[in-house]
Amino acid sequence: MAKVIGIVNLHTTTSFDGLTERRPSASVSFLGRYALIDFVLSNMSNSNIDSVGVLIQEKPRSLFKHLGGGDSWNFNSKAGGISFLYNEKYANNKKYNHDLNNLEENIHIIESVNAKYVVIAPAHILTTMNYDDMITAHEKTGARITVAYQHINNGGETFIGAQTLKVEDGIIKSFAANKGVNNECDVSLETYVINKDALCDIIRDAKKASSFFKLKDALAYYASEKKINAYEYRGYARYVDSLENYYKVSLEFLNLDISSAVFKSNWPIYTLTNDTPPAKYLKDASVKKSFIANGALINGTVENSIIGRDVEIGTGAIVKNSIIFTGAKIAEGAVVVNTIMDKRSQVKIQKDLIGDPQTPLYVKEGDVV
Amino acid sequence: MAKVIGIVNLHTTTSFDGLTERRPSASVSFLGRYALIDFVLSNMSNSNIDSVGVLIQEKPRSLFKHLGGGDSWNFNSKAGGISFLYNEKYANNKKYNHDLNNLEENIHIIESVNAKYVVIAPAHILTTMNYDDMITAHEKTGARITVAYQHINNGGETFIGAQTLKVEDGIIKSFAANKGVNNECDVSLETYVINKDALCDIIRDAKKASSFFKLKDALAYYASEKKINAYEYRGYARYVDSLENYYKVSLEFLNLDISSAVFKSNWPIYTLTNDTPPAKYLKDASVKKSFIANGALINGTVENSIIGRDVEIGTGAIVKNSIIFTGAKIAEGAVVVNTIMDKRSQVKIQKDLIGDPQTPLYVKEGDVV
Amino acid sequence: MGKEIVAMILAGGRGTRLKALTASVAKPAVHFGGKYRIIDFPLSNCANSGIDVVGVLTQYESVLLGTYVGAGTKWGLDGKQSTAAVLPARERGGVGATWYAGTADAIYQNIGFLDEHSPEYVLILSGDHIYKMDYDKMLEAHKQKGADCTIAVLNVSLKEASRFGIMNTNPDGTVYEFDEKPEKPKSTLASMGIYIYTYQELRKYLIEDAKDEKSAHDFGMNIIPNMLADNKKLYAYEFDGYWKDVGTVESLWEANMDLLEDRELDLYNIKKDWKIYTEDTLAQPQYVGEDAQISNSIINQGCMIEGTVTGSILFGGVSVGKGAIVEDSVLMPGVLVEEGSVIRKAIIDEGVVITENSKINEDAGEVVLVSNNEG
Amino acid sequence: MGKEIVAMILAGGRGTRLKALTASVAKPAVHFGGKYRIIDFPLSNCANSGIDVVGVLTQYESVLLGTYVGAGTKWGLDGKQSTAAVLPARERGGVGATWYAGTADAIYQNIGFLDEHSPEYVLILSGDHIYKMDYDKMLEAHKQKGADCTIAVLNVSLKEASRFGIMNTNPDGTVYEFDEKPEKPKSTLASMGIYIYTYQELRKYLIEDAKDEKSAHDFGMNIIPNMLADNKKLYAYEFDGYWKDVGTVESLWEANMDLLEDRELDLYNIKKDWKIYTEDTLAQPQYVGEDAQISNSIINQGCMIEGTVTGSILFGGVSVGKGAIVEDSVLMPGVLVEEGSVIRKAIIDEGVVITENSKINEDAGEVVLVSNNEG
Repeated sequence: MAKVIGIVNLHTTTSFDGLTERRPSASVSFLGRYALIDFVLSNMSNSNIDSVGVLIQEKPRSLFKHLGGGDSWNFNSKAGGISFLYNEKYANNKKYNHDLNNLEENIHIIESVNAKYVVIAPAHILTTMNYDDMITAHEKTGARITVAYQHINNGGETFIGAQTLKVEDGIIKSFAANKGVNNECDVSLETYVINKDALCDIIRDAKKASSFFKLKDALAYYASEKKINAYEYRGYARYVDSLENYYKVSLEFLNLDISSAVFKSNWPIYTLTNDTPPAKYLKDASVKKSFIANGALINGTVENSIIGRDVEIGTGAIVKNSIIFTGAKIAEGAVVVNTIMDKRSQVKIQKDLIGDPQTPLYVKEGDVV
Repeated sequence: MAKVIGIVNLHTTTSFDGLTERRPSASVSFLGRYALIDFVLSNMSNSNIDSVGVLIQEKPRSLFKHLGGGDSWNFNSKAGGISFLYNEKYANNKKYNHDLNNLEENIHIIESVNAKYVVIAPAHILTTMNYDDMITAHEKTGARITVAYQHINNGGETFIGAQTLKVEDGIIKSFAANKGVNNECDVSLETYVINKDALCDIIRDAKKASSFFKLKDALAYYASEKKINAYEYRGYARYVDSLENYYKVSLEFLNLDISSAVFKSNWPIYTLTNDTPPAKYLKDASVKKSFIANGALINGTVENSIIGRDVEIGTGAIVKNSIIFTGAKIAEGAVVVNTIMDKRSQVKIQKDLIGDPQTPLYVKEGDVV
Repeated sequence: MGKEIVAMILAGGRGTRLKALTASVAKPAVHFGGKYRIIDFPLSNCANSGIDVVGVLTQYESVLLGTYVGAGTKWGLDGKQSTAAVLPARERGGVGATWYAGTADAIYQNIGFLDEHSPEYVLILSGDHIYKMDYDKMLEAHKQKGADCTIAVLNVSLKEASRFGIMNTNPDGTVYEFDEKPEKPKSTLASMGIYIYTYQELRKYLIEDAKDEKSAHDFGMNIIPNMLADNKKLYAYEFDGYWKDVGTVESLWEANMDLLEDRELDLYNIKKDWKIYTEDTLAQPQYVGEDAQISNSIINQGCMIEGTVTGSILFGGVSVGKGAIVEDSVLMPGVLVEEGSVIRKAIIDEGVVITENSKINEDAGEVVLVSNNEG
Repeated sequence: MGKEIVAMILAGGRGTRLKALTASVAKPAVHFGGKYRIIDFPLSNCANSGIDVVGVLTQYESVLLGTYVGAGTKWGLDGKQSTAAVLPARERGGVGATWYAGTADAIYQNIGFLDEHSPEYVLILSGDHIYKMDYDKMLEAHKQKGADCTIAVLNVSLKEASRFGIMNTNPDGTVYEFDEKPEKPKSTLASMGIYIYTYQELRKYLIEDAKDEKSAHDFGMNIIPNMLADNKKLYAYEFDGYWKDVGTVESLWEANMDLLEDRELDLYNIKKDWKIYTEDTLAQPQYVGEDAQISNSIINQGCMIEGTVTGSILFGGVSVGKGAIVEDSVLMPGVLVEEGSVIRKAIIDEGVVITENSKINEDAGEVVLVSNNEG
């Protein structure tokens, strides 16, 4: 197989309200153990890509902490590794701080790897895509650019604001924005296989059309004149662009039909590991339909929830339809329903936290309520 | 010994012109193998400090790349480690982006370590200080704050703009700025031992005086009312605040009396290691009084210079009084004098680069001349 | 520049009384506590005590143990100035190929390794004890007393004392006699098999002992009696905490159950300063199904629980099917308990499948071990 | 999910003809090329060929080698899916303690390790050869031919052929005969001791061979002849590049000198795709003094040169004093050459001090070895 560079593209407008106040959506905790970015990184690792660059838009601190040297995702072979691509020049300039400028700023890192293809994928669209298969398809068509898409039948509810695309004979004719009008549509997964030289052309040429063009804008602009190949992906895919969607997609995993489509034995999801003891269930624990991370100490009732690392749930406390982040504490007898509790937050005084089933209540990192 | 947190304070106004355009001074290459920050990090490692936080002011990318997980400085014990303290909130606000605000933003990291003392030291003042000795002195006096200083007799030439201090009976009476008027003076090394609770007090109280107060301003403000202990350090110390000083301090190391005061067998200077083969001297090489890093391929004349990793010096080329950074190439027959060539720059066409002995010529990263 | 102290962990033994559990791994590599291997305890104790050069002496089934210890990364012992070195029995220049003949011989054969680090003190540990201990405090005591050898002891009951090597001490803590498993114990201070020696003293005694053809080359049987005979200063250092030598299937089960009873061994590290480090395996978080009932149990990531689990320790990747009951048991990594099965008071070895509706030790008699290996 | 290929590096031997250089380290750990140890070459070849499970079989002086190989970090082999496992001779369950009796026996004793990774193919390597080779290309050839065993061969001169194991081949590349050091060679294709076996085939032959009490348990002497006798498909894979077995002091010196002559072994990796990885030691950059003269030499960091160095290889931490002359020599780590000394055509072992005005091999006769150890 020709050598491939993976690029994780974190340039996005997704926001999870309070959850992304001090971290990018890519660093947001998921299922009590992962960060959202782990999915795309694991796909790259499992697709045998060993040189990965992460295009960082903003708030790099939590990303650096999570990613470290890339060891957790098996990118530490001498031949590869993980690089942080950060556009310091434009970090404070919203309009110019886009993926193409970031790529241009860091072009020597891409040029220094002797690769034929570049795979670009976002962190906020969760998939278990095998990029190796996509590259094989790309090679067969002889196209310079291939875009992955999925056919969905609930476009009125999800992928709102994402790109839809019109495909004819495997070629993309045009892109448009999903305004939620049609349920049946083909949505872009913002996942691309691009010949390295074609990417360099785009980086150079796009600004001739507009200096504000992002990669997806450039592709939409080129679709009419250049051949962009379409690749249909039929596996698990979710668009996580808001706090509501984050909450919904998280709890959906409690349905084993869905989570077992993601947790496949031949497709490990890698993440940063921690020195945490196993979860401990005390005498009064009662847990149903939930994910429980290590280090949790549980002596209350937990239902339909996701409990993160080192969470403590006191005697008689009740937690339902909630997502509790690392190190949060729920005092004895408290009731927490439809709530997201961020890292190290505590329920102490106000013992009834009841959120809306669609729009969960959010408790900030470290806050005590 | 009581447990200690080390803080490397990169909040500074030092600038090395082109060298610090895209990297903080702490990341600037030194002696062909180190980064400036390696000195303070090695001091901490050698002083048995295993929890270190780096207060990042700006341009974090190169720092993250260099520091990685802290393995190179022996901070990877399970008990300690290296943390990046970066103030995302004020990153774009020059007046507010100061060390005390950064410490406040990251206070939970300091609080989470069960330590009694905090050692704070900058990267742009090079020393080989044993902080353990300083802590011992601090403990004896019972002070809550100790400031390290050095007595110098060339204050008209160096430490210009740094703080001077007035010491009476081991107590600091006042701070002032070194305007270069007196050669004989006591200059602050901006290196502090502070009781953890005292530091927390300063972080909380300083903004009551002024929200723009940096740590050194706060200490100067307090000096009249609180007891600040002075600790005299008599070893190697250099103030590296400008391109000229950087050049001067670097070449000074070619004097063995000076470099052997720094490279002591019991005080290793740690740095990130690279998989680079040894330097190779070809048949026409002639090298005198120089440091040569690994991977260099030399077939010309080198005198009184510092040659970085993977530098190539062509047949008959002459390099004098110059600092050549990683991966730079000097073509056959070229003459390079009093020049700093940044990473991967090349002398190809314009074969005579002659800088001023006081103010070296600077060739930018990647540029071809 | 020599190290102040180097630790040597004796990890060469099989531990035959653990039966099938050590058919293909050495005893220090046996799983414990839902996530750990026994050797994590001495290694974490070293890391937490600030000891950064550790030799691990291996002989029986050393591959898994050697790979597991690796460069010491799991315990933060892989720094520029730290090392976890695996020291197998081997062929040496001028000596030839020799197996380790006893605990003292194993250290003797690695005098070269010790000399290289030229420590002032050597800490000798067993790779198969479960406890948290600050060796630094023991070293402080050793230095303060100016001892040649300090032996960690546990105050056991008089009844138990006959099962241990007993240190008979003077009022000042010096040892005047060592009784190996005495019928009529004169003291209740049992040796924990943890020694700090002043290295140059130990080195002399090891070299002497190696020359003695009649010696069993054992610390308890030879080195300590020899030192006592020479009137060397031997001190007993009393340890007051949880300590367990898991020599049998029964005691391994008990030690696991102790974790549920909140005895002194606090895996949850409430004091935040003495973590036990181990390998963190790749796994999804544990999933608890709609019909699950779990209480008083420790369960690791990667498990899938749909039945009833009480009073048990479940390692990573264990599945408990609907209607299955697991009580007072230890389920090693990857055990699959199919629907309707009942398991009581058992240790189920790695990878065992308990097929549908099986009953294991249903009456909860003596602890039962189920394994795919032969003992 | 099994691995496609696992590499096994035979690193157990002493290499007696290297005399004092292997007094306390195994031959694969011997220093080479100013910065490397010999075993860096097969390990880097594995890493660069995309082989990520590597077993290193050790027996003689395995501590330094085991610690050096560690978890494989230096070669990027310490990932979640990659491993460098040190496999010492050891005591095993149901077998007892056994040393490695020959190259084939060493692999036989680690069938358990191989079975665990269940590879389709096994690559057998020596830990003491210096070369760069893409094993992936050899594997491609093995698969394409549908071979049971593929043997890498080097086309040597007819004169040299008598020193090697020679493969006599048919025009299609199949091997019909193996001649160990033939007096009258029929071919010039010398075995490089590099084999790819289809694992299940190899496994059968290893088990058979282990039962044969008369066998020397050696690949060249037993396994290959047995396979030939059974008409198995054995292919010769011709390698065209630099390759050296550094068996003697003389050949070790030659291999070092080859680096200066810009032969095919390109440490400077002009093609940027086949780096040789090794340990990077802590050291300041090398300092070249005012009166130094250096040409045609390879010098590692940490050196301090004030004299004349030509045609030489200097490892880290070497000092050459004023007026000293070092010519055509290899100076191992930490060698100190005091003022006025002359060294010609020599290998100076680690840590040796050449005192003021000494003359070593001044007339540049046969290569000389100077060591603190006895050979």
